[in-house]
Amino acid sequence: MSEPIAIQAPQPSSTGSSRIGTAGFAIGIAIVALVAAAAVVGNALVPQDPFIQDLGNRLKPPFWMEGSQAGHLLGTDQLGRDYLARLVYGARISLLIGIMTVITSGLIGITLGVLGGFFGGRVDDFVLFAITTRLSIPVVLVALAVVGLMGSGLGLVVATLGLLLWDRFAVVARATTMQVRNHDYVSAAWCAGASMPHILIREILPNIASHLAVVATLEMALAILLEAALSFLGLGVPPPLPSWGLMIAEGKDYMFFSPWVIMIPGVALAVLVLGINLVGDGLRNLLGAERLR
Amino acid sequence: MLRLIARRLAIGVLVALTVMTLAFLLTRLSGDLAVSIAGPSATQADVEIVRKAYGLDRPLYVQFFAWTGRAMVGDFGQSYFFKDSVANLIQKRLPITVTLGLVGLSLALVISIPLGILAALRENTWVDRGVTLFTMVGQAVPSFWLALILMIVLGLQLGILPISGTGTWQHFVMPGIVLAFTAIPALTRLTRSGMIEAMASDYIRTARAKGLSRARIVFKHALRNAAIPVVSIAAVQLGFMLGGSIVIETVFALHGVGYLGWESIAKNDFPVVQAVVLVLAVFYIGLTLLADILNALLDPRLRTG
Amino acid sequence: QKSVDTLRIVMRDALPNIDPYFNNLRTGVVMHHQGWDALVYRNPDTFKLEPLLATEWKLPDPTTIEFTLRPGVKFHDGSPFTADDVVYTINLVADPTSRVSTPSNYNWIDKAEKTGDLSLRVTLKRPNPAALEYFALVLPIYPKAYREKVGAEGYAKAPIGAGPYKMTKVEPGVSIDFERFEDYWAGSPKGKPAIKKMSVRFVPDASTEMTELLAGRADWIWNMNPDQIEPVNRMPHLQAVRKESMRIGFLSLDAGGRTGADNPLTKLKVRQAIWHAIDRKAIAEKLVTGGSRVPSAPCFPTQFGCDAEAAVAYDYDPAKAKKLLAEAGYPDGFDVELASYVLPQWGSAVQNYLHAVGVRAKLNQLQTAALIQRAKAGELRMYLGSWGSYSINDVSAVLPNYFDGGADDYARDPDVQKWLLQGGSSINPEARKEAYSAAIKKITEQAYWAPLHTYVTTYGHSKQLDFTPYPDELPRFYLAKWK
Amino acid sequence: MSALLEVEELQVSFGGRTAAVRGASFWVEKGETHCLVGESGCGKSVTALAVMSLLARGGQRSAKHMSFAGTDLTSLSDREMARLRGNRMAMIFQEPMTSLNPAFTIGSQMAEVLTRHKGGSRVAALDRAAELMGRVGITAPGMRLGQFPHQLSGGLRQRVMIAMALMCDPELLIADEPTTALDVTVQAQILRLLANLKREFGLSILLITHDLGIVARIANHVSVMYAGEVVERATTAELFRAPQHPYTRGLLSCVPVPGRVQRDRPLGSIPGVVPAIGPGFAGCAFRSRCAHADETCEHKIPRRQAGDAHDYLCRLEPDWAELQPA
Amino acid sequence: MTAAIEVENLRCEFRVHTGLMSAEKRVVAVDDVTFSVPAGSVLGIVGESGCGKSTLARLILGLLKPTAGTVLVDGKRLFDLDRKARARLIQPVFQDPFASLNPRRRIKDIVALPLAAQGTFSRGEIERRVGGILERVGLSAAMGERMPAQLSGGQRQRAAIARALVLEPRIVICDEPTSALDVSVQAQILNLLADLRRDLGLTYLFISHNLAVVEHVASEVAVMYLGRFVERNETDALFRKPRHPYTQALLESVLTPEPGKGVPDIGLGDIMPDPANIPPGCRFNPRCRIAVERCRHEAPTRMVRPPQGMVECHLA
Ligand SMILES: Nc1ncnc2c1ncn2[C@@H]1O[C@H](COP(=O)(O)OP(=O)(O)OP(=O)(O)O)[C@@H](O)[C@H]1O
Ligand SMILES: Nc1ncnc2c1ncn2[C@@H]1O[C@H](COP(=O)(O)OP(=O)(O)OP(=O)(O)O)[C@@H](O)[C@H]1O
Ligand SMILES: [Mg+2]
Ligand SMILES: [Mg+2]
Ligand code: NI
Repeated sequence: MSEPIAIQAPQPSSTGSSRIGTAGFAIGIAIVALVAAAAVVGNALVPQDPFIQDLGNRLKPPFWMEGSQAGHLLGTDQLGRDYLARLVYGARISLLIGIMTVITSGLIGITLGVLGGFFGGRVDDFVLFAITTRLSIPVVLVALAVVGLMGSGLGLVVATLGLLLWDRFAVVARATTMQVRNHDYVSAAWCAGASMPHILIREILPNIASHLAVVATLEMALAILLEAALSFLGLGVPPPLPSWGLMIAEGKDYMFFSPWVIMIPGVALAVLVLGINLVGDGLRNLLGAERLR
Repeated sequence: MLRLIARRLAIGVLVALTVMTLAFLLTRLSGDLAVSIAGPSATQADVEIVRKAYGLDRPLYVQFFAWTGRAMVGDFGQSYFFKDSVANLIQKRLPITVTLGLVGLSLALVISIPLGILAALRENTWVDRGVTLFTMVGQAVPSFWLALILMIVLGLQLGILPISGTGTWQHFVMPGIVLAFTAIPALTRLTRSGMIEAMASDYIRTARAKGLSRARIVFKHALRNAAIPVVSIAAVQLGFMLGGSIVIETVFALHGVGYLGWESIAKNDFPVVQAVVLVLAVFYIGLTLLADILNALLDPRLRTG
Repeated sequence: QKSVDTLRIVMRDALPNIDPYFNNLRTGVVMHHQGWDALVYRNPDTFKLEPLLATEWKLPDPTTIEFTLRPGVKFHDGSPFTADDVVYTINLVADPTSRVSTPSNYNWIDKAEKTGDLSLRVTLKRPNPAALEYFALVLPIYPKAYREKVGAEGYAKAPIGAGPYKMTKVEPGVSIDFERFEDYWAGSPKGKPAIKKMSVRFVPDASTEMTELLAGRADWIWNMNPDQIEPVNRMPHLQAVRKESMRIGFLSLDAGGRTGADNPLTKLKVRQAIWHAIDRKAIAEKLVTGGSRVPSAPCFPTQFGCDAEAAVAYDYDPAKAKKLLAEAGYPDGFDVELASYVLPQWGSAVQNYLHAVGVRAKLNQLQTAALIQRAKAGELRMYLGSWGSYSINDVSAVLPNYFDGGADDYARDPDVQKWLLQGGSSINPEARKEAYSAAIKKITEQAYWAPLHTYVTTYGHSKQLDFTPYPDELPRFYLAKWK
Repeated sequence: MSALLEVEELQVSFGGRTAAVRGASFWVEKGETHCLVGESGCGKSVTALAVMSLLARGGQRSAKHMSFAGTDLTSLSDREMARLRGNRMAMIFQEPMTSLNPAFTIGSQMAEVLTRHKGGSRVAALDRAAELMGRVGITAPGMRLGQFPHQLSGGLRQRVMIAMALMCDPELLIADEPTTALDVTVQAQILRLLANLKREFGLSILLITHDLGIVARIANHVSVMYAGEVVERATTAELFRAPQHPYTRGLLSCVPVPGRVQRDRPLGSIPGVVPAIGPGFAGCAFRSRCAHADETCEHKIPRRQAGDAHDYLCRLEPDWAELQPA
Repeated sequence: MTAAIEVENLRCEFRVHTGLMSAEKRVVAVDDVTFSVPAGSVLGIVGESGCGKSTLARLILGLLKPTAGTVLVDGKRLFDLDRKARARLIQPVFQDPFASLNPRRRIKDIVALPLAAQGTFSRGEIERRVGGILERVGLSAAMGERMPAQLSGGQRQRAAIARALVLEPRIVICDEPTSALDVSVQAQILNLLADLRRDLGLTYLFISHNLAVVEHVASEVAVMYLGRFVERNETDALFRKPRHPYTQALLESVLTPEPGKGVPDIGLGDIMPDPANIPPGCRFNPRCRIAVERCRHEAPTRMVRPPQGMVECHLA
């Protein structure tokens, strides 16, 4: 038997892990909040315009290096545009891509996964087939092809990633739904005469939501990285929009002699993704979804 | 058993067919293929010539069936850009990508399994935290960026590794490391959680109650069980690596299928794009099947009823 | 690498097919000049045409050329070079169904006929004053017997020519290995190569290519970002050089009103204001650098017919520009889109100068192909581009492209069209000169199409290498040697 | 006292927060079956694991005195303890389904106990395993040795566990609810087997259960646990004849006895649930559910003697039920 | 008098994959089960783990479609009714009080679900009824505001019972309602169920593997073995005089708290029943002490002796 000795709220498995977990979680939230703040109000605070070029002031190093210039905290890029302003503007693009992709892919994946997991049989066969097919499609290549064929643009990148990255949502939603479906409370709701939408939305969804939240953070991080990779290859966000991946791509010609042009956006990208992953990890610990990959 | 494998194969073929259809439709996204092939300086007459020459004047379904039919027997047509048969091209370039994938996977396994075990055994200590942080950072670092940094540090400043190309085994080290980095976080975490789960399991308690030595408990009893998912995921991971090596191949000038795909996209070389998508998909399907079989071999619960 | 007598070349534009007629890349032209010989040689210093595989040629009438071929020349496989090979090559590429990659280079040829073992006659569809330039630059000769034996595909994999280097290994799109052809005919103006082996590798990424050079794993690269010249020169083992090329940067203005009949650029004074507004000299000397010049006529100065005297000069004079604008009815300037595919910093420089006089240009950086498409569709009021004339030293390789009334013509001037037609269909140099001068005068007077600066090709190579660049953007490795 | 296993004032806590065992004392004589009974979560398993030094990470134990055959268990190193485990003291667990390693054959899992502690060849160890499997009533042991755990039913697995525990002829067998997960018919078989083994091998058994039926049938001595304490100790006969602690009495009245059920009358029951015991808790842990509790129960409770080997933890005098009927 | 539940020749099969390398198996979980439960009585079902008790319960609840056979609830064919109507007739109480309450909803809402699903009750009415039933099962109104995780197992099971009864159904299917609970709590729940039945005139199908518990609540008991009812009788009669050797073994293996009696030898051998591999003849024969040759080949027929008794054994 496994009844707890007393009535108490479920607690994390051991004290140590929860402390680390919460510290990471807090750091993650701080990072994401900071980037979000930068995305929303950053360009109002940074006096420079991310698009204005100043050929006289090209490739000025950031403030901690010799030869830096007062007005440009993080220096300037190869066209003399203020790097801080571009970085801050890039945050907006990254977050926008991350969030929109998660929304699109989440809608597709969760719908498919929940339906397949709940109804089983033919429906599930179809969902499984869709997942397998999706998994066997090489994402980067197809995303590149779509963007390459239809012309680059922010909206198209979001749509493409959203349509491609739903697999993990579907897999997790399906697996957890299958577990939850076998719980007696679902049977009980069925026996109580509850309608199908009620069962799916009120009984199943809330109980798989924690797992899905973790997936959402993973997918968001992945989408941001993928956009950066596409932009790096020149088929993502079109210039002069300062996507971080594009900033690295544009800066790599200068990386030998002005290394900060790739260091700054690279670190920013890594820190944001790290922050999102930390949030995901924290969620996983908090919600006890450790078994998820 | 044979029936099940046959069933899986049938599903695999079905998936491949679907991917084929999607790949075909994908390349029609741009609208009029003939206009793209003819290039920007072509006249309307040129476009018409191209349309005829490439058979693009036939109804879509005819083109589709013609292509599928030939693709089934390994004939993917002629590359517009390379003026060579696509099958030839892929055959020449696949070994590079596969080598890269295998190097990446081996590196990933060699690094992630010990790390995962270490973290699991020292759960919640600074070692574990360090490993977790490492995997998280590894997950967060964009691979193209890591590639550039490695190139500068290992190739340029230290000068210990060749920078690009495929001449020797050393050429595969840097791309292998970058590629491994894409798989290490997942594999490490999987090993770690598998080990933690195994170490907390009833049968490990039994093993301890039997008075076995710690090494035997960890490396025989726990690892064997923790390794089962890792090993089977590894095959699938390889599939992802093959599909995800485009950026790495581009940066390191490895002329593998990933780069071929990217080049073909840039050059509107549709027969190659279609074929590369299809080949990567088939690879992935084959590897998942392999993963299932591996899994069954490793896990006695799946091997016998 | 001097130690193993191998020149390691890294280039970005991968060559999918080394067969000279089945790729349309500059890399391809560069390669076939190492491995193949053409009938005619153009001296890179003087731009004079000299004998190569043909010892002499005659032009009995405007549409006929008769060649006499050099005896005793061998292809790489040892087979002798004869008129059959030349006839085969010319007839093959002139055939519109042969699917060569740049048909416009050959569509003026009608056919070639053998007139002897070492002589032939080529008939043209129409007179082409630059015909011999084409023979020199883009008409390498195939070995007939070998190519017919192995077929087009086989030939692309193991090509054979009669040039100073032979191809030892070809991996399409990946690498090409060359080795000195020991039986290369003596006395060729190309000379016998000093370096024994040459390996060409294609690395798509510019920064990877640069790393290879910096790490000493490549001996020669080109077309690097000009911003890197100075730091590369600071490296002890490297050298970066620049050579002005025939390519010129230009600003196209919609004088013909293709984007709208009432647009400001249709007004002469506005166009003149723009010519006056841009400090072209500063752009050439401060931004492009490396010896870049401002061409006064809309063509490269050495080109035949590029008559600088005939051109009207516009000095940098913002005040005058403002005045002209006011006179044209735009005292407050106007807004306009400025599309560009040239280096962004150049584009924004032009943008800045225009802003200074009140022309509020919005810079729109586009991919080359995308811009060209829009330009041909007549959608661009103002754009920045570049033109390399296929390295052909004759204005007929540049002016007709932008003033013949075709898709790229934003001037739509019937006079200019007429003069260009005259210059293009005559083979009398004087008559041609006259026609072109008239055209140049009208073009500059009307300020249709502003040449901004000449281009400068950048090369980076090992200090051990003695390499001379030439203005025709054709690196000649057979002339290079180790120091 | 010359008991085989002596445990005095055992305390176990997890991360300083939960006091799982709060001063439990009991002893197991040579050759007897001692039962530890109590409600779920009262600390039975933790006690057994503490004795075997098998507590999960984060569990801390301390004891005034804890010895096995004269050896002080609290001062043994991990290595020395490991040498004892599986060799002289063995343990079997509640969940036969998960207690065997799914990745190895029965044979290899059994053989390694013997080779680890006694050395010898694998073949000899397998022979011994086969022999013991026969002894615990497994037919065709040769075949079973080559099988994997998932191919065996729960009852068989529990028998394998028992056989494995016996590989080195231990002196003490600790069995933590060995039959809870099994069907009644199988339970009877396993218990019978344990009883027989005790007789044949002179084995001492510490049996943990929450089923008073089992206690009654096979125990010599019983310790009743409640919320981390041993609240009553007695010989089996004595306990069932004259239970003293109100909790023991309540427990006995809850159990429906087949054939003796009065269907129209409600079953006896103990109201409430086991309380959460934090650090610093004093007094009787049962007082919140006890009909006889008064304010003195909040203070330290005396341990009272009710006979030779019968004591209990309560303010009430022995035979209080007769003195003041509930 | 119409029976509350009438089951005829009910059969349920599952197809299961056990692994990639092994073929699909067919598990017969419920095999030709026929019985009826008169209104107001309690049928107890006992049997070993995996013998098909829960499957039978799910079939009767309409959670599973039978492979063959019919289920009549209150004289109506279950599958002819819509789920709202079914809900008013028959409700379940499940084994695991942790899994049977949605952890993300308040107790009040969980209990109110059957009412809300009917769609015919006003808010006030729902509130009133939920308050009433919570009180009836011994939970305070404050408990209604809590989440399931904040309740003990016994309290949760009370909440589950409240949910089952809030629509005032005629029949309640209890699938091992106390086997996850401790003895002391088990007694509380059993008493509650008995009270409710008496007060509300309910019919129970009561599943358990604990014979003593079944004896306490059931008026009639059926013994299940490998998907079949092997014996059925009035509770007293069955416990007094079991006729099937399996029933006998079951009864013998119950350990009453009587010191000194020792553990009985029931002699069933170590062959375990496997629903995927049912032996020919009498399905109990491999474990049967008294099996004869005939038992190995010939399945025994159902012998019904009035008034209620039924047994499937050649030798009974
Ligand atoms: N690893 C652990 N970490 C924290 N608390 C634990 C741990 N193991 C046990 N506990 C706590 O110790 C107390 C006693 O648990 P124990 O397992 O000994 O109970 P039990 O009497 O064996 O119950 P059951 O009959 O359910 O097996 C419980 O409150 C439990 O929550
Ligand atoms: N959904 C299912 N798919 C496949 N097999 C099933 C399914 N549900 C039950 N079974 C099988 O049917 C048989 C009967 O299961 P059931 O749950 O009815 O047994 P039970 O008597 O309730 O057992 P327990 O006492 O353990 O609850 C078992 O062998 C089980 O494995
Ligand atoms: Mg326990
Ligand atoms: Mg059940
Ligand atoms: Ni228990």
